[in-house]
Amino acid sequence: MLNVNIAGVNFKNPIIAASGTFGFGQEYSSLYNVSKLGAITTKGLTLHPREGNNGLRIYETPGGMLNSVGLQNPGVIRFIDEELPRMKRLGTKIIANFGGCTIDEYIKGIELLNQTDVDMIELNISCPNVKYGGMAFGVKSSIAYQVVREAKSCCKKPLMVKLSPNAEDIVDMAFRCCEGGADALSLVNTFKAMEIDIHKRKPVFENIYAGLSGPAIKPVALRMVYDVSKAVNIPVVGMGGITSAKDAIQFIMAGAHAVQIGTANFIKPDICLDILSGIQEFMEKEGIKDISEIRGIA
Amino acid sequence: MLNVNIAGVNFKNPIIAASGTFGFGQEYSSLYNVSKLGAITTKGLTLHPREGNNGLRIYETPGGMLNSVGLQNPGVIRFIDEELPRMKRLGTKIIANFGGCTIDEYIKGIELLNQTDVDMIELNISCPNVKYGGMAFGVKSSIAYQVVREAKSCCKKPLMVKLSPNAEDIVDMAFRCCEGGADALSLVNTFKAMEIDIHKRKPVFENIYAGLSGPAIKPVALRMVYDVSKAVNIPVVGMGGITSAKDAIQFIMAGAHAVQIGTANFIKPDICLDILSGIQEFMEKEGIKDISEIRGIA
Amino acid sequence: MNFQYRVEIVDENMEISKGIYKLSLSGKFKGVPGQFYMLKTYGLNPLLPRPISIHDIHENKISFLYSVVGEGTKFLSQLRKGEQLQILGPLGKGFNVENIKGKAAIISGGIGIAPMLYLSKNLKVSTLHLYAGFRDEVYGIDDMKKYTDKIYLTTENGNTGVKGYITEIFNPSSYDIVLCCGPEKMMMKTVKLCKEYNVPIFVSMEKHMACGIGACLVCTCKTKNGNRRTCKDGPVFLGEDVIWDA
Amino acid sequence: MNFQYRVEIVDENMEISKGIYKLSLSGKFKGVPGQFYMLKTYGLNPLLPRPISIHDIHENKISFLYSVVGEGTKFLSQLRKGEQLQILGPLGKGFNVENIKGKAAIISGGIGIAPMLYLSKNLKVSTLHLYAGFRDEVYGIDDMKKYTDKIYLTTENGNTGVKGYITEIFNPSSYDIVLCCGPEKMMMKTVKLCKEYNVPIFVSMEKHMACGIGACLVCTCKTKNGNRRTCKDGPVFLGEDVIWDA
Ligand SMILES: Cc1cc2nc3c(=O)[nH]c(=O)nc-3n(C[C@H](O)[C@H](O)[C@H](O)COP(=O)(O)OP(=O)(O)OC[C@H]3O[C@@H](n4cnc5c(N)ncnc54)[C@H](O)[C@@H]3O)c2cc1C
Ligand SMILES: Cc1cc2nc3c(=O)[nH]c(=O)nc-3n(C[C@H](O)[C@H](O)[C@H](O)COP(=O)(O)OP(=O)(O)OC[C@H]3O[C@@H](n4cnc5c(N)ncnc54)[C@H](O)[C@@H]3O)c2cc1C
Ligand SMILES: Cc1cc2nc3c(=O)[nH]c(=O)nc-3n(C[C@H](O)[C@H](O)[C@H](O)COP(=O)(O)O)c2cc1C
Ligand SMILES: Cc1cc2nc3c(=O)[nH]c(=O)nc-3n(C[C@H](O)[C@H](O)[C@H](O)COP(=O)(O)O)c2cc1C
Ligand code: FES
Ligand code: FES
Repeated sequence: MLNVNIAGVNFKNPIIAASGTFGFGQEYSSLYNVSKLGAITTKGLTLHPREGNNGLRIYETPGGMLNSVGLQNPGVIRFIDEELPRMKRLGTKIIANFGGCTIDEYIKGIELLNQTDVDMIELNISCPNVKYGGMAFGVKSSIAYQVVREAKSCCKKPLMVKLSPNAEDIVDMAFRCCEGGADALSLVNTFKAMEIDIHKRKPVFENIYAGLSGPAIKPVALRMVYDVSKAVNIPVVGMGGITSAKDAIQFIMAGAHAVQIGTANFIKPDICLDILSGIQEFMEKEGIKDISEIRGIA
Repeated sequence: MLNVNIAGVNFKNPIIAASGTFGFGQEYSSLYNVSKLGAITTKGLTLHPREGNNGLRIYETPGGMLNSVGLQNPGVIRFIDEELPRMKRLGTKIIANFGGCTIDEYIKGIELLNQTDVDMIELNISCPNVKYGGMAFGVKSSIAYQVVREAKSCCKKPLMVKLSPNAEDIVDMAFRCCEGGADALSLVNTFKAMEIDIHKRKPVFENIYAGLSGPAIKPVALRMVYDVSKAVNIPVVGMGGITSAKDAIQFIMAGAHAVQIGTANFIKPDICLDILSGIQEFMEKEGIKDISEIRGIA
Repeated sequence: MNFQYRVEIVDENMEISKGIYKLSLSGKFKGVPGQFYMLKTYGLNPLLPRPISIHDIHENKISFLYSVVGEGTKFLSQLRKGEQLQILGPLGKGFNVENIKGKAAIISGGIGIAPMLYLSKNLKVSTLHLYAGFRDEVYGIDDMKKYTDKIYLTTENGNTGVKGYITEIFNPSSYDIVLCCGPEKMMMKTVKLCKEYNVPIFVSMEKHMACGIGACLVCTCKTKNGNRRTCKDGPVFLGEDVIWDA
Repeated sequence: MNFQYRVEIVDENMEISKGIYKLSLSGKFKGVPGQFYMLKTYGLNPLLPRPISIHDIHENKISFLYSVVGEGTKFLSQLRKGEQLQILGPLGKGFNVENIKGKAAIISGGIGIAPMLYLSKNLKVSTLHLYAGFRDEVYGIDDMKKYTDKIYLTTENGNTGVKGYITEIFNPSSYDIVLCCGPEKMMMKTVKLCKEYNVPIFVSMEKHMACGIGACLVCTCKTKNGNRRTCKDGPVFLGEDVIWDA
C-alpha cells in the first residue's frame, strides 16, 4: 500500500513533483506517464504575472545548483484559465504552490484558488515580504504565523505550508504554522546562498542571493524533516536533494508522509518513476505492506 | 602582499588549516612544509580530555561529509604540555580552538591558554550547552553573547569567535559576538545534519545528528560570510567547503581577511599549498599587489 | 512533442582538434538542424546534463561536436567507446529550413560551427556561403565543403584565413538571410550588422540550462515578445527579437 | 614517517573475478605487509580517497586487489591504463613480520584476502596455513600457493572447498599465531575462537576514513588501551585489545 492521506487528500503514492521544477506538468507528460505520480506541484504562482529575475538564473555547485528564477509565472488567473484545465487531464492530484509579497496578496490568491478544483494549496512563505524590507515571510515564526492564520481563515482547500530552511528555528516555525492552522507542512525550500564571479569581482546573480537545492542539501533537509516530524502532529511532506529511492525512504523514516522531487528531475527526467519503483522493491524485500509502517520509524 | 593582520596577529598569508581536520599539525608536517601556512588551528580542545563519540564517525554525502567525532581531544592541559611545544616548532602561527559545555569551562580553559604562547584563541561556540539541554551555545545570540563576554573578560590572547551556521540569525549572532568583545570572527562551523540507515531503520550516527562540511556547503557558507562581513567591523575569517584558489578568493571578495581549509585536506593532503599558489597566480594575473585590494570587493 | 530519454552506448569519441571532440552514437535519431540534445555522463558530478547541438545525423548515427570548457565537457571527453551516455532529445526549435530561401550566409564563431554541418546539409537555398571564425585552430570545416558554395575563414592569430574576427570580414548586404551561432557578443554584433543592411538573421542562443524541456525557466532569453525559454521556444530566435544580456 | 602523496599512472586494472579488480602501478613503492594506501580518482565525486591494502609490491610495481562495493570502488574500477590515480601512502602500522614466528595461520574472509599475498611472501615462519572464506567465487589464492604450506577454502554455496563459513572449519589450537582480515563479525568470531585456545591473533581493522594519516580522528577503533586511530595506530591490532562495535 503506497497511498497516503494528507489533510483529507488521498495521494496514490508518496511521490510528488516539487514546485518550480516541473512547470505545470505538460513538458514531462510528453516524456512519460505522469499520472503515475502521487501529485504534481505547480510552478510557484503569484497573484499577478511575474517576469522573474534578470541575468543568470542558474549556477551549478558540487552536488547542487543555485537558482534565481524569481517566481516567473503567468499569475494565478491565467493559471486557472489556461494551465489548470490541461493539468487536470494529467490524471494526478494538483497542488497549487502560491506565494505573495503581502498578506493581502496571499488572501486574494487563495480566494481565487478556492473556486478551482486544485486538490491542495501549498503556501510558499519563502517569498520576500515587502513590509519587512524583503526578508522572507518564512524566516521569523511570528510573521509566518500571521500569514498562515490569515491564509487559513479564507482557505477552503487543504492548506500545506512550505517551510524555508532559512527559518530561524525550523521546529518553532513548524509549531507556529500549525497553530496558525496549517493542515500539513512541506519542507524544505531552497537554502539562501550565493556565488561570486572572481573575474568580474561581483556576485554571479543580479539578485546577489540564490537558492541552493539538490543532493548537497539532503543531509540538512533530512535533519529538519526529522526534527519537525517529531514536533508536530500534522502530516509532513519532505524534500531536499532526493535523487533515489534510498533518499526518499530516509525522509519517510524520518517521519514524512510523502516526498517531493525537485532538482533530480533535471538529472534524469523520469527519475520520479525510478524512485517510486525503488520504494516498491524495498517494501517487497523488507516485507513492508503499508508505507505507513516505516513512517517516522528512525 | 599576502600577509594579513587579524586582531594584532600577523599571518604570513591568509591560508589557515581548520580545526579538527589537521590534528595538531604533526601528521601533515611529515608530508609537506606546513610552515608555509598562515596558521594551523588545533583540534577542538576542551578543559578535560574527551574520548569523543561512539559508533560510526564519518559518512560521505554528495559533495560533502558528515562527521561525528565529538571533540575527542587530550584536554587543554595535555595539549599545553605535549602538543603545543611540538606545534610551535612547525614555524607558523598557532590558533587554539577551544570549547566548553559550561561558561565555567570556557573561563578555566582560557585562563590556562593565557599562559601559553598560542597566538590566538578560536572560541568554538558550537558545543552543546549543558544548561540549555544540549542546544549549542552558538544558536541563540543572547547566549553566545554571554559566553563571549565572559570569555573576553578573562582572555589575554586575541579572541576569535567561531560561529555556527545553525545560528538562528547569523548576522545578529555576529553582531552580538562583537558586542561581547570578540576581536575577530570565523565562520562557518559544520551544519547540523543527519543520515538514516534504511536497512537498520535508524540514524547512521549514535548521536543522531552530525556536522556537514565540504564543497556541498560552500554556497551557503559564502553567503553567510558575505552577510557577516558587511555587518561587522572586526576581521572575519571565512570557511566552508573551500577546495580551490577560486573558492578562497570568493570568500576574500565576500569580505574575509583569511580563510580556513578543512575537509579539503582529506581530498588532497597538500591542497593548502595549491590554494596558496593559486591565489598568488590570480593576483599576478590580475595585477593585484596586496590581497586587501580585493577584500570585500564583491 | 517528440523527444525521448535514452541511455546509449558511445560509438566513438575522438579529439579532432585541440580540445574539440566529436562523439557519435549508433542508432536511429531524430532532430532538425539547430535542435540539441542534453547529454549526461554517469554520477552526480556534474549534476546536470549539458546541452549540445546536433552536429550531424545519418541514417544510423548521430554525432556531436563539442569543445571542452569545464567539468561537464571534460567528463564527456573522457567517455570511451562502449561506455554509457544518457541523452534527452531532440529538443527545442531548430532552424526552419523550409522557410529559408535565396542566397544564405552561415556565420559561426568557434564551436558555434557545431550545428552548421547538419544545417548546411539540409538547407534548400540557392547559394550558401560559410563565414567561420576561430581563435587559432580551424576545425569542422572539411565536412561542410560539399554543402557550401564558398567558405571564408578568420583566426585571431592569422594562422589560417584572415587574421581577426569573422564579424570584421562579413558583409550581409548581398544575402537574403543569415544564420548565426557563436559567442553571445559575436552574435550581438552580427545582428547589429544585419539590421543595418536590413537582412533577416536567425541566431542560436546559448543559455545555461537545467531541465532542457521548458519546465524550470532557468534558460530565459529576453525577447521583444517577453521572456522566452531558450530550450523550448529557442534556441533559434529571430535576431531582431533578442534583447541581449551582454 | 615515510609516506608520500603522488599522482601515478595506471598500468593495469583488470577484473580478475566477478566484481574483484587488480590494479597495478609501475615504479618504486614502499610499504610493509598490512599497510595501505589511500586511492583517489579525479574529481569531487566521491569526495574522499579510499583505503586499500597493499596486495603486493615488486621491485618496480605495486598492486591492489579490491572489491567493487560502492561509488568509490566503482570509479576505481573504471580507470584504464594510462589514466591518473592519486595515491597517499604507505600508511598505518602493518604486521610486524619480524616478531611473527613458529606455526602461523592466516585467516581471511572475502576481500580480506587482499593484504595476505604480500604478508605471506614476507613472513618468516616455520609453517604457514591459509584459511580463506568466500561467498561464491574464489579469487586471489593462486599467487599465494607458493608461500603457503596448506590452503583451506570455504564458500557459502559450497561451489569450491567446504560449504559454510571459514570460522566453522578453523581450529586455532595447533598454531602459534593467527593473522586475520575480513568482515568485522568474522574477525570478532575468530578472535573469540583464538581466545578460547589462548592463541595470539592480529587483526586488520576496517574503519571508514577521511585523512588516512591520523589527523581527523574519524577512524577510531575502541581498544582496551583507549581510542586508537585505525589509520595510524592500526590497521593491524592485537585481537584481544579490540573492543568490537558489532
Ligand atoms: C542549445 C545549446 C547548444 C549547444 N551546442 C553546443 C555544441 O554543439 N558544442 C559545444 O561545444 N557546446 C555547445 N553548447 C555549449 C555547451 O552546452 C557548454 O559549453 C557546456 O554546457 C559547458 O559545460 P561545462 O561543464 O564543460 O562547463 P562549465 O563552464 O563548467 O559549466 C558550468 C555550467 O554552465 C553551463 N554553461 C557553461 N557554458 C555554457 C554555454 N556556452 N551554454 C550553455 N550553458 C553553459 C553548463 O551547462 C553548466 O551548467 C550549447 C549550448 C546550448 C544552450
Ligand atoms: C586499512 C584498510 C584497508 C582496506 N583494504 C582493502 C583492500 O585491499 N581491498 C578492498 O577491496 N577493500 C579494502 N578496504 C575496504 C575499502 O576501503 C572499502 O571497500 C571502500 O572504501 C568502499 O568504498 P566505496 O565508495 O566503494 O563504498 P561505499 O560503501 O559507497 O563507501 C561509502 C563510505 O564508506 C567507506 N567504507 C565503506 N566500506 C568500508 C570498509 N569496509 N572499510 C573502510 N571504509 C569503508 C568508504 O571509504 C566511504 O567513505 C580496506 C579498508 C581499510 C580501512
Ligand atoms: C529551478 C527551481 C525553481 C523553483 N521554484 C520554486 C517555486 O516557484 N516555489 C517553491 O515553493 N519552490 C520552488 N523551488 C524549490 C523546490 O520546490 C524545492 O523545495 C527545492 O528545490 C528542494 O528540493 P530539491 O533539492 O529536490 O530540488 C524551486 C527549485 C528549483 C531548483
Ligand atoms: C572531521 C572534522 C572535525 C572537526 N572538528 C572540529 C573541532 O574540533 N572544532 C571546530 O571548531 N570545528 C571542527 N570542525 C569544523 C571545521 O573546522 C570547519 O569549520 C568545517 O568543517 C567547515 O569547513 P570545511 O568545509 O572546509 O571542512 C571539524 C570538521 C571536520 C570535517
Ligand atoms: S532549461 Fe528548463 S526551461 Fe529551459
Ligand atoms: S582517517 Fe583521519 S585519523 Fe584516521
